[in-house]
Amino acid sequence: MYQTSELEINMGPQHPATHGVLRLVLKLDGETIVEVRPVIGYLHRGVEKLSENRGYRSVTPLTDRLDYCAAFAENHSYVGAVEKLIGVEVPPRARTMRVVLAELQRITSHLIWLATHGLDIGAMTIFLYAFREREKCLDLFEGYCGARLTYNALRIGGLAQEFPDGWAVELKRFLAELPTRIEQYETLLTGNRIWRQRTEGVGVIDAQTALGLGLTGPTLRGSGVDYDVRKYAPYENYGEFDFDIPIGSKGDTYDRYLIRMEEMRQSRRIILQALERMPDGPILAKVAGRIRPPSGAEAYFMTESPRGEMSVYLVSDGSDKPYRVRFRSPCFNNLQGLPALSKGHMVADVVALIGSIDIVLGCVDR
Amino acid sequence: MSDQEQPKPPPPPAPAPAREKAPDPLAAEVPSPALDRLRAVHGGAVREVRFWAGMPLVEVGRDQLQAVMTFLRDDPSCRFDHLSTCFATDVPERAAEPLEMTYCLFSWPTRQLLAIKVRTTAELPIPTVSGVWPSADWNEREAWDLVGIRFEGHPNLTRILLPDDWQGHPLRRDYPLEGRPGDHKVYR
Amino acid sequence: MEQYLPILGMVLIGIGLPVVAIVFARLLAPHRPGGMKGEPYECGIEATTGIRERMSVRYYLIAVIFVVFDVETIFMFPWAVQYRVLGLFGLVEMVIFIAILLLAYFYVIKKGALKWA
Amino acid sequence: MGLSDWELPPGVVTTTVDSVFNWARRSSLWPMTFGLACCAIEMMAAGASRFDLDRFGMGIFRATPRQSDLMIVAGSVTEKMAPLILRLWEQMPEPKWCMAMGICATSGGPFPTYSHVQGVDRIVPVDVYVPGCPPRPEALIYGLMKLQDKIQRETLARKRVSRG
Repeated sequence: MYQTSELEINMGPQHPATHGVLRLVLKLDGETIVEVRPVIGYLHRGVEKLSENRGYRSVTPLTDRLDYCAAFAENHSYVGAVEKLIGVEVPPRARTMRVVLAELQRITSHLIWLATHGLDIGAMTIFLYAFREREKCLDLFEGYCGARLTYNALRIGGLAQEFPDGWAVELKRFLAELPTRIEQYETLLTGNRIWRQRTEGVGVIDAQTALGLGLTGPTLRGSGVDYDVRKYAPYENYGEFDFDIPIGSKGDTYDRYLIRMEEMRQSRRIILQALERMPDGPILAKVAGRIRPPSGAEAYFMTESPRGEMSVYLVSDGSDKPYRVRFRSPCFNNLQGLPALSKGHMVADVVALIGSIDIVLGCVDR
Repeated sequence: MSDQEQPKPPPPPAPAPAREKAPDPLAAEVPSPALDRLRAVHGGAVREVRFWAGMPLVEVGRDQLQAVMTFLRDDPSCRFDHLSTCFATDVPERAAEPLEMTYCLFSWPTRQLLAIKVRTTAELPIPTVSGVWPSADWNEREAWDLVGIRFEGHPNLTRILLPDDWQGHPLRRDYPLEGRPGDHKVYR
Repeated sequence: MEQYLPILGMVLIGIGLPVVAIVFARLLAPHRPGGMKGEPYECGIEATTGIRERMSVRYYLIAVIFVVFDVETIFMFPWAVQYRVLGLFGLVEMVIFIAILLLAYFYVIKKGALKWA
Repeated sequence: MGLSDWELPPGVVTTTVDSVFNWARRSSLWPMTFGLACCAIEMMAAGASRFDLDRFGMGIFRATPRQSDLMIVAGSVTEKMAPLILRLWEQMPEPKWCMAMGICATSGGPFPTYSHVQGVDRIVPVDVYVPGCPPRPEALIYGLMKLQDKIQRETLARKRVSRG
């Protein structure tokens, strides 16, 4: 027919739908995408170099600012790595409290994912609804550790402080009304024809390519692979609670949406079980004042953050500063899969895809 | 492996303790079927094995890296289908091969964790692993960008995190934290 | 003569508003062109391709089809306002009008002008 | 040929015109969506239903610099992002204001590293600095109110000292 020249356009760092400073160089033939080239690094603050110049304990505040939508998960993976490095045994009460806070963080992070994912596709009300619930979660976190976003609530060997009294009651009240809220979102979206047309069949990826690309978390589980660090490499005491891992069938954006909605319900189940079986006892193990692991010691601790497998690799050289800290970020690999996901789709589908792989640029660029 | 191998510390030797310290329980050897399979099939490639906190750290020769990695992914008893991450470290104390690349593998089906290390210099390129796991593509670009390890056969080895006209590799030990004079440009 | 006054008033307002807005804006608003302000905006990046890029013809097709059906709805307004007065005659007239455009709509769908890929 | 270029002598005429202009500009400051890092999440929370920036007429986050009057630099500014911020600032029509939200934008914050610009005022002239890491939505709203006071004090008459 007729041959039009390919338009190369920047879905640049300053864009309402790129969830931060991500730049996509799109090569377009009309509306259809010929090629997507993500350009990252606009938020590279050199945290890994910075944490090589600090003591083991003072790196934790930096980890809040990496994945700022799920700061607790980042804290958890770093503190877990240090505990594994120096072989500290976390008391059982602290472990259960960590599970409660980690799952509450998953709900909070999925709420902001739902808000921005819906807003990108055009559902304005879901943005305001999800933020209303998220404010309640932030009040709970603020009640516990005083900060809305950057908690720094963990200490090497346990937790900073006990749950304030009345906090668990407040948490139970929030969890009691959560299912009705999730129903509200689902009535808005799941049956909505526009939502289904924008998400079904968009960004289909099969299990094999997803595994090869190192995708993890709901992005991988959308393709029917039930890999979840909480089940396959259980840490803290996830083994004691029974919860199931939702997996998708077709591996498209609609499956990933259903998975994350189901994960919120599963997180609620875990928190309720954890609150019942909360053992009492100390919440902080005895750890030496100056942490000086022997040189040549290396540890790798994997956790399941709301976005995927988030892990930290620590190398020690005998001094009290980590010799090398590596933050394995789920969004880095999930974003690497974006070109494979968006082959042959239209520009509007890339917007839905960025929301579907749920990336946070602080965690990508470190 | 009857006698307990004294773990040779690659980074700077810790101040020699006055009396011979009992080997740290964390460095105890952990039975790892994948490691035994690897030793059986690719014994030649394995240079040195250490353990810490239950994770085997295996140093592998640079040339056999490709073969070892394909074996680890395809061998039915290892099945490392997930390259969790691979990153570079600058260890200037070892003047012979200062740069070190660590590949962190996790096998979902067999639930095993394994760290493979390869040592090289700034000039000697390491064969790329993005053929075995496509997820290594960006990790290796970041290793080139921040530490300056070259990768042979990499589809697009350019800077990924720093601006394209950046000079130097920040994660080198001699690179100052707050940046060299030319890094911060003046706008106003 | 009087019944034409409201129309005159509406025309005056219709023309007056934009003229007043533009003139006052030109007179009173600060006007400092220059620097990178003139460059095309591309999410903060220097624009590599110019603005006058050859666009695919599909955009034009969809735009024209939209205009056709938009004008159709505009023609419905006077009928909707005087619905009672026009009565059956107006209804039949409008049904014919809509039927013709519906025919055009199915023709457009069959020709696949709306399908993008 | 803006009114401020008319070199009007300060007097009763300009003060009344000032109050009308400043009232109009102050009560509909359209911010540009320019979230860089964690502060962007707090900016979204400020724009959402609980802290609601719409009460100040600022709820409409414009995506393009062409239609926005206020650039809230919310988050860390890196060397790679610096020329872009300058271009976006230049592409905004006058009158425009800039607000540095969070200590990363104010002075480099917790990241004294090679790739981090130690404060966005090295790139663009900043009108209001909001401390905090991230600042709470209330702090952001307080900063915006401070900016409104600053706009209220601006004058179109001949400037005694030229604005930078």
